[in-house]
Amino acid sequence: MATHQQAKKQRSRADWLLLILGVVLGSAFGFWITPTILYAEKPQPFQFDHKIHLEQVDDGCKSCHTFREDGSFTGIPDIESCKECHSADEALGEDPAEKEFMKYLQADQPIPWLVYSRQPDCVFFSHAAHSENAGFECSRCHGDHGQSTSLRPYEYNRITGYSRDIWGKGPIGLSGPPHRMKMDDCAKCHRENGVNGACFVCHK
Amino acid sequence: MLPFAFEWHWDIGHIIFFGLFYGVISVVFGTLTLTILKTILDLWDGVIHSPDH
Amino acid sequence: MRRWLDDLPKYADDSSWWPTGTTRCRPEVFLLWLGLPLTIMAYFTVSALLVLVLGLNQTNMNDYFAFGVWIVVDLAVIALGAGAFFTSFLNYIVGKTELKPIVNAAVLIGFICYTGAILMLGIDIGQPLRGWFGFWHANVHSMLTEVMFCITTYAIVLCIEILPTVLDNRRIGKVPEFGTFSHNLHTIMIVFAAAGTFLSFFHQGSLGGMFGVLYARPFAFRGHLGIWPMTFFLFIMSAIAAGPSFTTMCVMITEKITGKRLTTHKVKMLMGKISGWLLLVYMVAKSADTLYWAHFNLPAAGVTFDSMFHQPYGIWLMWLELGVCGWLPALMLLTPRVRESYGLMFVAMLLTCIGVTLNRFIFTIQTLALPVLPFEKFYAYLPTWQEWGIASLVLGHGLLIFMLAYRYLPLFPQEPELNQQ
Amino acid sequence: MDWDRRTFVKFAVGAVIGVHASPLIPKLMDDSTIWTQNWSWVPNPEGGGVAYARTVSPQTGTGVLAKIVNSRVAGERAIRVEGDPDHPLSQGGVVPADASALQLLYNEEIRVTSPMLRNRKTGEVMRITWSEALDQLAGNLSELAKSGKAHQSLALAPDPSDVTGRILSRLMHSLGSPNTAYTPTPRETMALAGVFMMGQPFLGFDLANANYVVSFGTPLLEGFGAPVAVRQAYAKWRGYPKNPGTLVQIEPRASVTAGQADEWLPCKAGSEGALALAMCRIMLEEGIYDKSIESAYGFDDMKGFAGFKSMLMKDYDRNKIAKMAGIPLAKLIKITLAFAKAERAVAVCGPGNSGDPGRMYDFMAVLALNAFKGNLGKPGGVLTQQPLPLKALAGDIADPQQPPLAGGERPFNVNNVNAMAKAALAKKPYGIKTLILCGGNFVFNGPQANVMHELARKTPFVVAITPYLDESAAVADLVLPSTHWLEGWGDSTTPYGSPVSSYGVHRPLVKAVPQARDAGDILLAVAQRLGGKVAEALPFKSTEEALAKRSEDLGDFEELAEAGSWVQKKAIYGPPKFNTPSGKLELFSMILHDLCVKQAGSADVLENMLAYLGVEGGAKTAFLPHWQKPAAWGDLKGNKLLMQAVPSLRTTWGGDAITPYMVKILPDTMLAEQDKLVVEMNPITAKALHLNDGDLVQVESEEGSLTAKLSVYAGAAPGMVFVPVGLGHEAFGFQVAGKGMNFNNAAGVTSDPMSGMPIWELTGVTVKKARG
Amino acid sequence: MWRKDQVRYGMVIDVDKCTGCGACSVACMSENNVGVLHDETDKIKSITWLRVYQIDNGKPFPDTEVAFFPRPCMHCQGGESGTPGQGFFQEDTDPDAAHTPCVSVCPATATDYDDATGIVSQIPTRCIGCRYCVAACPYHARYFNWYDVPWPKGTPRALSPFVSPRMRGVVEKCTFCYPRLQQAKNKTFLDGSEVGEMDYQTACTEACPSGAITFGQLQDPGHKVHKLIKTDHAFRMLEKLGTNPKVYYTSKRKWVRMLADNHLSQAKAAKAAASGGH
Repeated sequence: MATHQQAKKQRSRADWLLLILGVVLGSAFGFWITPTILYAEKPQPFQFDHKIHLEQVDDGCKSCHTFREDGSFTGIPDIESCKECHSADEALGEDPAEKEFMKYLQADQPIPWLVYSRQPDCVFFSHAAHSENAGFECSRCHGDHGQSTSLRPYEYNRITGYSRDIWGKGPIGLSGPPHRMKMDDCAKCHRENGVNGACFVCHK
Repeated sequence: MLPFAFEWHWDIGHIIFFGLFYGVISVVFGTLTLTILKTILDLWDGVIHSPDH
Repeated sequence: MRRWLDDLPKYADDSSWWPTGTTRCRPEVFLLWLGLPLTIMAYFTVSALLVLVLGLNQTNMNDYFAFGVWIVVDLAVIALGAGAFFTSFLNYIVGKTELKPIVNAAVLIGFICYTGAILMLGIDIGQPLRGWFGFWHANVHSMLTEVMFCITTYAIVLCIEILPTVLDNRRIGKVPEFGTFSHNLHTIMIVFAAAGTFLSFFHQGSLGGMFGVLYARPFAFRGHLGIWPMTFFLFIMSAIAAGPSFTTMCVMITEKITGKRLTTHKVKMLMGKISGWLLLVYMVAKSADTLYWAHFNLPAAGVTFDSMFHQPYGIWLMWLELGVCGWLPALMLLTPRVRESYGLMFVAMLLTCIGVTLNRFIFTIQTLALPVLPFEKFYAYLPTWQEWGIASLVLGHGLLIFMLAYRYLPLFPQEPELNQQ
Repeated sequence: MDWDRRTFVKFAVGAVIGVHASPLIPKLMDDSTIWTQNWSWVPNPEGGGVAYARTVSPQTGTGVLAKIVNSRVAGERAIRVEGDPDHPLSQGGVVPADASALQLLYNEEIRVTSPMLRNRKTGEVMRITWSEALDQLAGNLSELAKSGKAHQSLALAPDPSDVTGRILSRLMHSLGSPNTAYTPTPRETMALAGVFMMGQPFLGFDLANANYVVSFGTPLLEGFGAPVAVRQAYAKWRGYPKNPGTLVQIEPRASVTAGQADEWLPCKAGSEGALALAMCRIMLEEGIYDKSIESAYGFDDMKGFAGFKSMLMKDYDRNKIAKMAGIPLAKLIKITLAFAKAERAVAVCGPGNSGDPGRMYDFMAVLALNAFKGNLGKPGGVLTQQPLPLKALAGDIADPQQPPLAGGERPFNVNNVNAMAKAALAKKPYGIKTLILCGGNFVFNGPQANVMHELARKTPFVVAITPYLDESAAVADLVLPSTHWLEGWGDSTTPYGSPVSSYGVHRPLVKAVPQARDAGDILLAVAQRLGGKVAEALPFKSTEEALAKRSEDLGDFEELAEAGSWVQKKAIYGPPKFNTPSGKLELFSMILHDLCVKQAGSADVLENMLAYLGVEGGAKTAFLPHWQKPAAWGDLKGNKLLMQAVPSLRTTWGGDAITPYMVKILPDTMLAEQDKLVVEMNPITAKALHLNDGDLVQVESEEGSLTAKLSVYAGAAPGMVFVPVGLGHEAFGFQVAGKGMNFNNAAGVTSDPMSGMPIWELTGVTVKKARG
Repeated sequence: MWRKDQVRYGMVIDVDKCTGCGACSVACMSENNVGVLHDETDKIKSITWLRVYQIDNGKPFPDTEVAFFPRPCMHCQGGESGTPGQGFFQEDTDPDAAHTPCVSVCPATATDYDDATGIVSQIPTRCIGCRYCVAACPYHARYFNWYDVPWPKGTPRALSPFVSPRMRGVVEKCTFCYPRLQQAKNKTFLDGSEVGEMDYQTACTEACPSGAITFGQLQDPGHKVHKLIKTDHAFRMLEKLGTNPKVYYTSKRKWVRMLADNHLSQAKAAKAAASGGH
């Protein structure tokens, strides 16, 4: 039933090491290529310094990122809000970004900001529920974005079109807010706080 | 499918269903892995079988 | 160039791959035969592309007939493929080693049926790319979840079960890794047979449960035993009754086409007997269930037995299923003289298989055709050519796999012995 | 170590396992799945702040709220039209046409996006600038005027009472053309009947306060008057545990109204007026009528003329009429008694099911019945509306010298677009050179669509001022994009039948087509270009300015525009003021009599004239409320059937086209098998004609024919065929075009006896199996 | 009938007031971004979250009567326990356990029964399109997207940002305008008020010109629906099946009430009894 050959045996053992080498190299390749082929970068229209702005206002983030009367959240302020401090006639500083900004101001055009934390269309997210009702700090989900002095490039997934901030920076997509804003992260917090877990609470 | 998925509840339904599922999966893949390992060991030791014998 | 052409017969000569001690037709004849499944597969491919690219509007399914011919075929082939698990169960676990000569074929047919069904289900769902949600975000209360988990897992088990037969090919088996692996698998096969039996048992049942739990559909809804509706058990019983019949039928058809004897008639008779007894038990249960349904379930829903049948899905379908394709083959298969006759046994087995297919058709299509709202209309359903194309996948890929397997794999251990000249 | 095939295979297998151990495969799988959740071809509407703006839909005169989203990037857009809870005619309710108006507003495939010039020979369409377009139109009109042929132009608009209608009429008049016509409405018929009997043109029904309502063929629930208000009144008649109000419907088909009514009297189509008079007679005989009617002018015999009472006693025997109308006498008596005894009963007349303006003598008969009940000016009865305090746009304009195309032979002015079109086609008294289609899509809505189409085809220069690439735009040489009512300025006046008067102003809320201009603005710009008398007659820069002038007496214009509407505060209860020569209610109309006599000149001629006007029975009854046999009854020879339309709020009557959502919710008893019109017939009639349910049939009238699928319906009167109206557009995009056929292509339009209004309630048709 | 301590949103539709105009249906579609296909006459492929069925009493001329059944999703709670012979479905012994026909069958948890509102959800982005729920629903309230919606150029501008448009290959259905509840709640978070009865009304309820639809919390005695469902003219569709729906109808007409459920077996039994008497 069994045959026994020394040469064959020798070769066989070396072969198995090769298989393991294959596993290691294949896996390394996979880890390296995943973010490279999946994500692309887009520049923001111009630079923006959250920190400087935050220092100028009284009411923190809510000075510009306001709620409407009906409880909905404005998100990124419109150009009218900018005009409350900035004038179309005269720049306030010397920053080249401001020159760019002046163009929009003068043309009265909305600035095509790319939103890092833009959730898919099927998501209903109530800022009022989180920041007003539950009293969360903005930074709980958005991190120290408000303290940043410049805007990092906006990365998006080539296949899905969503911002990379949603799936997370790491190659295997673990972690949680502010580094990741997936459904699992919403669910985790909801579950911990005993919030109703029905689908419609977060989906529309 | 995994306990940290949103839909997971530690209720009797999940425990039975996934208990059985993971049980079967473990048995099947466990046995398969064992067989593969045994084959590798057999070959390492030079024990070779072929169907015609 | 010239030499290459001259050498062609040498290249094409695949006789060293044939199972030991058997002969097969010439390669060019075989190629000709392959044309049939390949044509069917081409038809399938065109249909599948249309459905995947343009959507399910390519079918005649609609919000009434949410399930169509695909589900019917899925349910039917899964029932008919039950021969695999039940023969393995009898062979490996009960220890009925008389079935050994047919178990390889049974497993292969199971493999064909299950892989075909899974492929078709992948096309049937509206968002195939999201199919894995059924696993990842599983709802454990859904019978369909159970079906998805069990079918997939069982398909894996079937792959493992079929593996030794593939590795036992005369040439492949000579590779020391494969030969040894195959040998080791053989020795542990009982574990896989047990796992397969467990999984099959549950998904055959949950396929029945899928309809039996539809409590807002009086035609399908059945009373419960534990957490399972009666259809759960009825589907298991009908599947294990029809499975052996279907396996034997396939073997018989192969014998007729190849002109070779592949198993002894005794093995077939045993399969027939098993099928017959199981069918009898099933028919008793099914008849009792039907009576209970007609007398208790339906009146509770405010409907009557007569109101369940509209042409073209008239009451004739029920008589055909229960009588001609139910009781009749059961009694036939239990008659030794019928089993002794090659032709009569074939007819009885064919009726059995038709019966179980009809049962799946009735549960799928007729359930949906019946309006539950009193003021709703009754609709009928006819599949489009695209739907037929995809439904024919099982036939195409089944033929292809079976032809290749028959040619190259030692499916029938008795063949060399029975065909010695 | 040797590298052979087997070693390489092992390495490759290892690599495959390795790749699978990395996140690559699951990530690709996950992302391809997320891709299916964010397909680029599925729209992704941008959010923003929500605001509501009040306005009034000119289609229904009902107040609505436009829900407007202001997105940071996409800007303002309307996402919904809802009912206005604060508008008395809406109270939050809305009809399908208004609720889906945005589907027409925003559909760039069906909107006219810039002025266009069409080459008639080649069919080629050229986009031109506004200034070129206005020059074209002004040039054409001024040429006509210069050559003394100003009268050879005809302008059509949907509404004579709205600002666009007023501007158009002034433009044409000052240019020298007497030919302006409008979509005929029951408001005009009611005004005639009201003036002749009460000296009051603005009458309405206090449905909300009535508890017994008898409707004479009026499709109350299918889109009558202000449809939302009528429904709210209807809802008041329904309650728990007993219905506070009773609805009696008299009509030949188990329509929505008849099917929902407490009593349905399936009368022979066209006999409704006779039934109203038979009810008067029963009340008279039973002595259960309001005694003050006895003092009405013409109740008793007068010198030379028989009175109303004598006429009733002579012609309206209960047995005879019940038999003629095909109604069981007992039921008629039961209804009459209940009507007479009810606390607040009202009899309603109005447009027929086919949407025509109604028969004037029927209206008079119903008014007489209401007078017999004594409900004039009472809660739940017939009320006079406060006339809308609107100002004329400017001083009077001298009448053009030439007589109008049609209607000049009548004793009073009448708006008969069909007669005008036919006269123009026959060149009697003259043909036309220029046709201005200012909204209303007359080429589709007709009333006789094929006549309008022929007229457009034969007129040398056709202008369509329309928001849509509709059937009228398709035949026009010059197409000018006007605004949708959510985009521009305009107004609307009291809907038919309303107990209180109302005025609605709509203003630009959103912009869907940047090039579109208000129809009024277009006409004003043309007037400016024409200069002289015309420019003087229209001293406004914009429709907005004209509206401000028009509504001066309604308070601050900006407030009015913001509020969207002005509605008469309180209904006028109390004895009505009769502005008749006798100062009383006139059952014998002296106004009508005098007008006729004046026109005729002598008694002999009077009889001839009445005969010419189609009034049967001559002067003996011509000035009394009486019943005229419908002209279509005369057609019923052989196996002819009477065709009547099936109106529905899921389709439209004139005005804007049916919207995609309305098409979507059409039942398969109106539209089937993707594009087939469905007509209804009683099973007995179908059997007699050897037709089966589902057959494809040909419905043929003298005017045209329809191919349709037959639906056998037990609720349809025998001897008739019922055809949905408002379907069969050739324009309006893939969701609307080509679905069904246009009822108005087969409707036979005749002139109402005496009033001369176009009517098309009933048409004699043959129905046979369609070949093929 | 409904536990006092559980919020259960429900609807009462007065069939006698309904005039079948379709305003509710259209308002629903414009609220929820429902599309229009090339052919909408094929009703079994056409998506109408709120479909208005026209029914008649089946009598010949001139006794024909007509009524309309607007049919949204019934938001069944299911699990209404019955005794053998009376109820059809007797699975749950716990009367509060939700056993919605469509929810329990979904393999991918794309639909659930919200215990805080009693509303049955449907999440199209989770749906794999197996259509098992469509088969499970006896009211035909669930619709599959057989086609990608062909939005004519420009019309996406009229889409509501509060409801996500669906892609082909998924199931959708009436949500009782849940996003409206979300908007109403948003406001309460800011001003600390409560969501009142009139703060959360569905699009169909608002649009109905004859006020035939009433919406509110079934269990709350202060809400109109609570009183309406107690009248003896109130009924639900297919009550015998034990789906325990939260949409009620009222009608004074007996034939309308009869048409809401199957009574064939009783009719047959009555006939048998009648003929047996002779």
